[in-house]
Amino acid sequence: MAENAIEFCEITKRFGEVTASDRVSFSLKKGEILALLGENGSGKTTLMNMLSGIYFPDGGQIKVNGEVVSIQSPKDAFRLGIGMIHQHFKLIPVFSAAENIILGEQGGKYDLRAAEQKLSELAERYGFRLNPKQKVYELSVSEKQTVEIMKVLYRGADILILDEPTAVLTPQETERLFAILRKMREDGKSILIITHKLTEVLALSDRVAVLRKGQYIGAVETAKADVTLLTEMMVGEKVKLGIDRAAPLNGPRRLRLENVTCVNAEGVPVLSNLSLTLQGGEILGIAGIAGNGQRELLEAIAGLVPYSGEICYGEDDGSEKNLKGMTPAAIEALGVRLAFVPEDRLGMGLVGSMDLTDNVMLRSYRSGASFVTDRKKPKEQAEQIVEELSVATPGTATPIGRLSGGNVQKVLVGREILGSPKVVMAAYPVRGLDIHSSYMIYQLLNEQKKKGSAVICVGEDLDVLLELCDRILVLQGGKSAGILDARTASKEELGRRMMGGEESEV
Amino acid sequence: GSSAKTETKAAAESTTTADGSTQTVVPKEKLKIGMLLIGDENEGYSASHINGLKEAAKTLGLSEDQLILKTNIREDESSLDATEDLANQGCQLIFGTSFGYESYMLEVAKDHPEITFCHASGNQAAGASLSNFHNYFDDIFEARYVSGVAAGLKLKQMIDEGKIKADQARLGYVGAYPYAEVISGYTAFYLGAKSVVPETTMKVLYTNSWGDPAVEAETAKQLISDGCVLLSQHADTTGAPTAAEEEKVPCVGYNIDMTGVAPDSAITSPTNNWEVYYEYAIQSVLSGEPIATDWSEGFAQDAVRLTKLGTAAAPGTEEKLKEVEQKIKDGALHVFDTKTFTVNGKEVTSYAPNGQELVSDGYFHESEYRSSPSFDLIVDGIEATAN
Amino acid sequence: MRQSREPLFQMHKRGYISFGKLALIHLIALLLALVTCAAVIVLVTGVNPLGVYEALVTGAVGNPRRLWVTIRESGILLLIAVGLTPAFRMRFWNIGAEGQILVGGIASAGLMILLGGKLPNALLLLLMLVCSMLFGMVWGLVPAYCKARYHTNETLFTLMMNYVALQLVTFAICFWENPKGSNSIGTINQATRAGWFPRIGGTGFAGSQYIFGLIIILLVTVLMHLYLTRTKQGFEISVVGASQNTARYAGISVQRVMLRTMAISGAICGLAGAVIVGGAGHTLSISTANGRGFTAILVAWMANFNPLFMALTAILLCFMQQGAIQIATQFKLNQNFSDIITGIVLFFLIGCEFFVRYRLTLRKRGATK
Amino acid sequence: MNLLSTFLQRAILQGVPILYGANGEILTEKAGNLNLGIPGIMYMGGVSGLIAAFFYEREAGDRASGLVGLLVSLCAALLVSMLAGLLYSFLTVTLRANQNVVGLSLTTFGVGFGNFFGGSLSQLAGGVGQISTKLTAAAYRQSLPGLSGLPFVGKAFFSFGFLTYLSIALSLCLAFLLTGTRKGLEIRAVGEDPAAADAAGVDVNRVKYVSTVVGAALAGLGGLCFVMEYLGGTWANDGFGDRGWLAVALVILSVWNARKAIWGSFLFGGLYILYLYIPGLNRSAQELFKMLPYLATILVLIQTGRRNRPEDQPPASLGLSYFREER
Ligand SMILES: Nc1ncnc2c1ncn2[C@@H]1O[C@H](COP(=O)(O)OP(=O)(O)OP(=O)(O)O)[C@@H](O)[C@H]1O
Ligand SMILES: Nc1ncnc2c1ncn2[C@@H]1O[C@H](COP(=O)(O)OP(=O)(O)OP(=O)(O)O)[C@@H](O)[C@H]1O
Ligand SMILES: [Mg+2]
Ligand SMILES: [Mg+2]
Repeated sequence: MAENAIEFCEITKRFGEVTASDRVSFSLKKGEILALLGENGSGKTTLMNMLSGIYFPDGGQIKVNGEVVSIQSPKDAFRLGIGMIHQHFKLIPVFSAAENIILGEQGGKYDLRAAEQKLSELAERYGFRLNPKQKVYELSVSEKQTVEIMKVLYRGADILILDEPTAVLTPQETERLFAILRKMREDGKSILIITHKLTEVLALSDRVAVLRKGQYIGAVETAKADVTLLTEMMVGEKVKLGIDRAAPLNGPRRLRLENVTCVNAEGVPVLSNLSLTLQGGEILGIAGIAGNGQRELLEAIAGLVPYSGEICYGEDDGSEKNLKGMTPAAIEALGVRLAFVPEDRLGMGLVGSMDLTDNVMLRSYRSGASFVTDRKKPKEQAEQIVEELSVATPGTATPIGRLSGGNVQKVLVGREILGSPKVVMAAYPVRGLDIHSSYMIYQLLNEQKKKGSAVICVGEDLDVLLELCDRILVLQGGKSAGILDARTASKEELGRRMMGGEESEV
Repeated sequence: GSSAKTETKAAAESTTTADGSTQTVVPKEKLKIGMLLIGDENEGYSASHINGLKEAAKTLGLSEDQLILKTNIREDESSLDATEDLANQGCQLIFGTSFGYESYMLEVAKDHPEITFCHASGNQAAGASLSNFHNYFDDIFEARYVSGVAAGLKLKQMIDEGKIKADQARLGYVGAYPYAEVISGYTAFYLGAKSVVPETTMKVLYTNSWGDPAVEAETAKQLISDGCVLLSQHADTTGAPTAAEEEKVPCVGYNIDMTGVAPDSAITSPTNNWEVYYEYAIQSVLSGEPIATDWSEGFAQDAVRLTKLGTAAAPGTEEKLKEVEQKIKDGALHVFDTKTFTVNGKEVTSYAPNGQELVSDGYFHESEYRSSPSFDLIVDGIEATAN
Repeated sequence: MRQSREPLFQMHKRGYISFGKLALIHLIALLLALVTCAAVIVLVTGVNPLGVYEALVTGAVGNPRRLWVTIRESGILLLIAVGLTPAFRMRFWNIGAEGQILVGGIASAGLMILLGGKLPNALLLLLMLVCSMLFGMVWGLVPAYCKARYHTNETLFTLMMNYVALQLVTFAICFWENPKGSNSIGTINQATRAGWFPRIGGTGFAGSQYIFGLIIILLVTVLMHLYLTRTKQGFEISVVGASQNTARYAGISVQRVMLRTMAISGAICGLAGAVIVGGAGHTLSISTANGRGFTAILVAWMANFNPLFMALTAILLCFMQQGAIQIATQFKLNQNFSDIITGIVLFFLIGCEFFVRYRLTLRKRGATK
Repeated sequence: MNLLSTFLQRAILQGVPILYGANGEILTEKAGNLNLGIPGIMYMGGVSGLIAAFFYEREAGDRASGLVGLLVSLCAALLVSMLAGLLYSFLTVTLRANQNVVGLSLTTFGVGFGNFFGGSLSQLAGGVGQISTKLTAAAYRQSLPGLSGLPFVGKAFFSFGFLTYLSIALSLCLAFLLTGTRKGLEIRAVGEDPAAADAAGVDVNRVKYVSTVVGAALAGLGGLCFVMEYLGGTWANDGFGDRGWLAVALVILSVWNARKAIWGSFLFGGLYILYLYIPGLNRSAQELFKMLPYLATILVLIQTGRRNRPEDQPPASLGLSYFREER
C-alpha cells in the first residue's frame, strides 16, 4: 500500500504566456489534512483542477495511491475517488438542491424522491440545514456552499479537495465543516484544503504546503508553523501584518439615515427601520451573517434600490442634501462623492471584458458636456492605480477579467477612492483575497479614514472588524442589533448579537 | 459594357428594310438568346417557357449553348441586373417572362437599340414607341374555355349519376391574384363549363401568390369543404390537384399534366405552347423581319393546348373537346360571347377601360388589341372576393 | 485505469495572434473551401474545376456592370450589418432587420409614389431618407420598449415583426399595384426619376447610379464606428451589453440606453430600405429585403462587429454569391446551387476561427507515462 | 360544420411540421445549442426522404410497397438531417464556432440543398409535378380506418397519417425525457452551465452532440411530414416557406416545454389559415389578417415576459460554446 494518496511529480501547466504550475512536486499523505497556501494567482486552483480533471497538465505526472494515472475528465477523477469542492460554485441555479447533487451520478434508477429522502438524512447526520427541494437560486451563498459540500459527501470520496470552502461561511458553519473534515480524517480519508485564512490553516491542518508564483516552495508541519512564517513563505519576504488604527477624526456628519426600510421583490422587509449617522474620519464596521440586510443598506445609500425613510448627505458646512429617490447618476450630479465597492466585483463593480482604462472610466465618463469620451485621463488614472497599488497586470489594456481576484479588487478599490470621496462604502472588500492583499486593502481604507472620509466596511472576519473599525453596527434580520465601540467590544458579544441574542447552536 | 456592344454589332450585319429603318440580321451560329425567368425548370410557368425556347431552338437548328437562361430572377433590381448582364454577354434577343420585369427591361431596351427585347404578359410595348421592345402572350383563355367544357362534362356526368343535384354544380377556382389575366382565365373556364351545365356556379379564392403549394392546397381544401365539387386553378404549383386527389374531387390543372400528383382526379390542364412564339421571334431576328409589337395567338396557331385527358374525364370528353376546339379555330365560337353571360344581370354591350372599345360583333375581343388579357369583369354566377 | 481515450491533440487558448498568421489561416480556409466546392461541382456536373473558378471570378467582377452589382450588394449588406451592430453590442438580439428594412422601404416607395413630381427632388430624397429611418426606428423601438418594460424576449419579438412588416408590404402592394391585381408596383416614377438616387459621375459608367448610396453607406459606417468607440453613448452600449447590473451601478439608465440604441439600429436598417428602394430597385416588393437582414447578422458576427472587417466579409459574401450565380448559369445548374456553394464556403470560414483562437499541439507521448 | 371540421383538420396538419421542428429545437437548446439551422435541416430532411422514396418506387416498379417506401424515406430523412446536425455539432462543439453564424449558414445551405435536389428530382422525373411517390405518400397518409369515418371528429381528429400522432407522442416523450429522467437532467444541466455539469461528471460534448443530432433528426421528420403527408410526396421550390422559423419561434413561445409546444403548434397552424375561413374578406384585408399568428405570438410573448419567472428563461448558457480550460 502506498503511503501517499496523491503525488504530484514535476507538474507543469501553462496558459498562454503564463506558467501557472512550474514543475510542482509534492504529495498528500493518506489520512492527513494538508493545507495548500499561496498568494492569489500562485497556481493553487490550477493544480487542484488538474487533479479533478478540469485541466490536463502540459508536463509531469500525477500518482494516485502510488499509481501513475491520466485524469482526462472529472469522470476519471470520480472513478479514482477524488472529490472536489470548487472555488466558484458549480451549481445550477434553476435546479433544486437535490437535482444538483445527483447530477452526473452514474447508473441506477432515477428517483428524485428517494434521493431527496437520502439527502435529508445525510444532512441531518452531519448537522446541516438543507431543504433538498429548494431551488438553488433561492439559497443564500452559505447554503449554496452547503450544497457543494453535500455533493461530495453524497458521492463519497476517499480524497477530498476543498478550494476556499470557507470564504462564504459563517464561523459557526466553518466550525461545523471542520468537525466533519476531522471525522473524515479519522475514517482514513485524505483531505487537501485551500484557504487564505491562516487561523483556519493552523486550527485544522496537519501540514501546510506553500506555492509561490506557480512554484512549490515547501511544506511545514502545522505544529511548527505560525502566521509570520507562513506569510513569509508565501510572499517570499518579510511583511508586516498589522492594522494601525488611528483615532477617529470627528469630522463633519456625512450621512444620516432615518428609519430606512427596504423590501424585496416578495414584499418582505430585508432592512427595517434602520437609523444611524456617520462622520468623516471614522470607519463604521457592519457585522452580520450574510443576507441580513448589508447589501440593501449599501445599495440604498448608493441609490440602487428604493427605500422608505430618509437618507441625507451632510456637506462640510453642516447643510444636508436629501438623497431619497435619486439614481446613482442623480446623486453624482448633485456633487455628492460616494465611493462604493460592491460585493460582486465582476458582476457589478467592473466589466470583465473591458480593459483597465475603460473600467476606471466607468464611474467618471459622464463628467463634462462633451459627446465624445476622453480616454486620456482615465488611462493616466489607471496607470496610477497599477503603480500605487502594485496591481499585477501586463498593462492597462488588459481585460480586467484576466486578472486574479486580488488584483481585480485592488483596481476596484483604487478606482473608487480616486479623487478623495467623502463617503466610502466597501462590501466584503477582502473576500477571497490572500492575506497580503487583504492587509493592503485595510491599509487603503485606513488611509481614506485619515483623509477624512466616512468609511463603511461590511466584513465577515470579526477579528479584523474589531481591529479595523471605530464602531461596529450589527445587523440581524434587517434590523440593527446595536452599535458597539470596536475598541471595547468582544468577538463573543458581536457573535451573540449577530445570532439575534440567542445562544448560537453549533 | 461598351466592348460587348461592339461585339454585338460586329456579329450583326446592317440591312435596310423596306420601311427604311435599320434592321439587323444575325447569322444563325452567332445568335445568342437570353431569357429571364421568375422560377426555374421546377416551376410550371417557367418550365413551359424554357421548354418552348429549347424546342424552338432545336427546330431552328440552334444549339443549347446559344441560350442563356437566368432563372429565379426577382421582380426588382435583380431583373435590371440580369437584363443588362444578358446584354453585356452579347445576346441579340432577350425574353422576359414575368410581368414585373417589364419596366426594367424597357430601361435597358432604351440603351440597347441593337438588341431585341420581348416581354411576356406586359402591356407597355405599344405605348413605349421603341422598335426593339415587344409584348407577347397567348390566348390561354381559349384553352381554359375548352378545359371548362371538360369540367362541365364531368359535372354533367356527376349529375347524371346522381352524385350531385344540378344546383350543386359548383366549381371551385384557386386564383393567384384578382388580375385581368386570372379573371379572364377563370371566366373562360366558367363559361366553358356553363355551356354544358347551365346551372353551374363558381367560387374563386385568391392565394395572393403565383406559386405556394401550401396556400394553394389550403385554399383548395377550403373550397371543397365549402361545397365545390370540381376544382381548377390559376396558380403555378401542384398544391390544388394534390388536395383534390386527397378529397377525391375532380380537378383541372394548369400548365402541366397533373396526372402525376392527381392520378385519379386530374381531368386535363390547359397549357401554353410557347414554342410557337419563340420560333417566330427567333426566326424574325435571324431574317431581319420586324416582330409584332403585341402578339397573342391561340388554338389557331397551336399556341395553346390541353394536356392528355386523365381517367377522371367523363366518357365522350375527347370528341366534344375536339369539336369545341375546332369551332374556336374556325371563329364559329367566341369564348366571350356576350350572349352567354351577364354582369349584374345585364348583358355587356360596351367595355372600354383604356379608351379602346373591346365589345363588338357580339363578343368581347380578348387579347386582340393588346397581347395581355383585358377581361376583368366578374360575371354573374361567379362568386369572387373583391380586391 | 483506462488510458484509451487519450486524445491526440491538446488545445491551448491563444493569447495573441499576429496579423500575418490570421490572414494565413483565413486564406487556407478559403482555399480549402474552394477546393471542396470544386469537388462538389465536379461531382455534380463533371466540368473542369478551373472553369468553375473562372466563372466564379467573372461572375462577380467580370465586367464593370457585374463589379458594380457586387459592390452595390456588398454596400447594402454592410449598411444593414452596421445597423445591427449597436444592438448586438448591447446583446439585444435584433433579428428584425428584415422587417425594419421593409418598413423603411414602404416609407420610401410611398413617398416616391405620393409626392413624386410634387416636390423638388432634393427635398423628396431628404424626406425619403428621414422617413424611412423613422419607420425603421419605430419598428425597432416596439420590441425594445417591450423588452425594457416587460422583459419580452427580443429574438422572437423582432422575428415576428419581420412577418408583420412583410404583410404590411403586401398590403401596401394591394394599394399601389399597377395595374390592379398584378401584385406588382413596377418601377416607380420611371419617366421622371423622382425620388431616385441621383447619378454621380456621369451616365457613362456603370456604377454612377450607386455612388450616392455608397456615400451614404460609407458615411454611416464611419460614423457608427466613431459612435461606438469614441462617444459616451457608445461606451454606455458596451457597458449595458457586458452587464446590466454594472450599468445600473455606474448610473446608466439601462432602459434609456436600450431604447436609444434600438432606435438607432432600427433607423439604419430602415435607411437600408431607402437605399434599396431609392438607390437600386425603384420598386417595393416582398423581396425588397430578400433575407439580407439575416445575412447581415452573419456578416456582422463573422467580422466580430468591427466595421472594417464587416466590409470585408460583406464583400466576400457578395462576391461568392454573385460568382456562384454565374457558375450556376454557365454550367446549367439550378440557381439554388449557389446557396450550397455559399454554405460550404461559410462553413470553412467559420470553422477556421477555431485555429485563430486555439493552438493545437500534439500531445506528448511521455507526458503521463 | 364541414367547414369547421376541415378547419380543425387543416390547422392541426399545418401545425405538425412546426411541432417537429420545435421539438428538435427544444432538445437542442436544452443542451445549450441554439441551432438556427433548423429551418435548413427541415428542408434537407424533407427532400432526402422524397428522393429516397422516389428512387425506391422507380427501382422497385411493380413490386414496390408503400410500407417499404415509407421505411426507406424515413431512414433517408433521418440520416441526412442527422448528418446536418453532426456538421453543426462539429463546428460549434468541437471547433467552438459561433452558434448563430453556423446556424444561419446551415439554413442557407439547407434551403439551397433542398431546392437544388428537389428541383433536380423534378427534372429527373420528367418535369414539374411529375415526381411520383404515390405508394409511399399513400402510406404516410394512411389514416385510422375505423375512426376517420366518424362524423365531424373523424375528420377533425382521426384523419391524419401516423406522423401526426407520432409528433404528439414524441412531444410527450420529450417532455418526460427532459423532466423525468437522469439523461434529461444531464441535458438541462449542460444547457444551464456546462462547467458545472462537467465538474459533476457529465460528458458535456457527448450530451451536446447527441441532443443536437437527435434534435436535427426530429426537425428532419418535420420536413418529411410536410413533403409526404402534407404535399403528398412532391416538391415545390421554397414550398416549405418560413415554417422553420416559426418552429424556432414556437420554442420560445412554449417556454422550452414540449407539452406546451403541442398546443402552440396547433394555434400557429390555425391562425395561419384562419383568413381563408373568414367570409367576406377582401384581398387587402386578408393580407392584414395574415398578420394574426405573428401578432398573437407577440401578445403571448409580452404576457409571459411580464411574469418573468426564472424557470421560463432560456437555458443560461444557450448559444455559448464551452471549453473546459476557459474561464
Ligand atoms: N483557465 C485559465 N486560462 C488562462 N490562465 C489561467 C487559467 N487558469 C489559471 N490561469 C493562470 O494560472 C495562474 C494561477 O491561477 P490559479 O487560479 O491557479 O491561482 P490560485 O492560486 O488559485 O489563486 P487564488 O488564490 O486567487 O485562487 C494565474 O496566473 C493565471 O494566469
Ligand atoms: N482567462 C484568463 N486568462 C489569463 N489569465 C487569467 C485568466 N483568468 C485568470 N487569470 C489569471 O489567474 C490568476 C488567478 O486568477 P483567479 O481568478 O484564480 O484569482 P482569484 O483570486 O481566485 O479570484 P477570485 O478571488 O475572484 O476567486 C490571475 O493572475 C489572473 O491573471
Ligand atoms: Mg484559486
Ligand atoms: Mg481566490
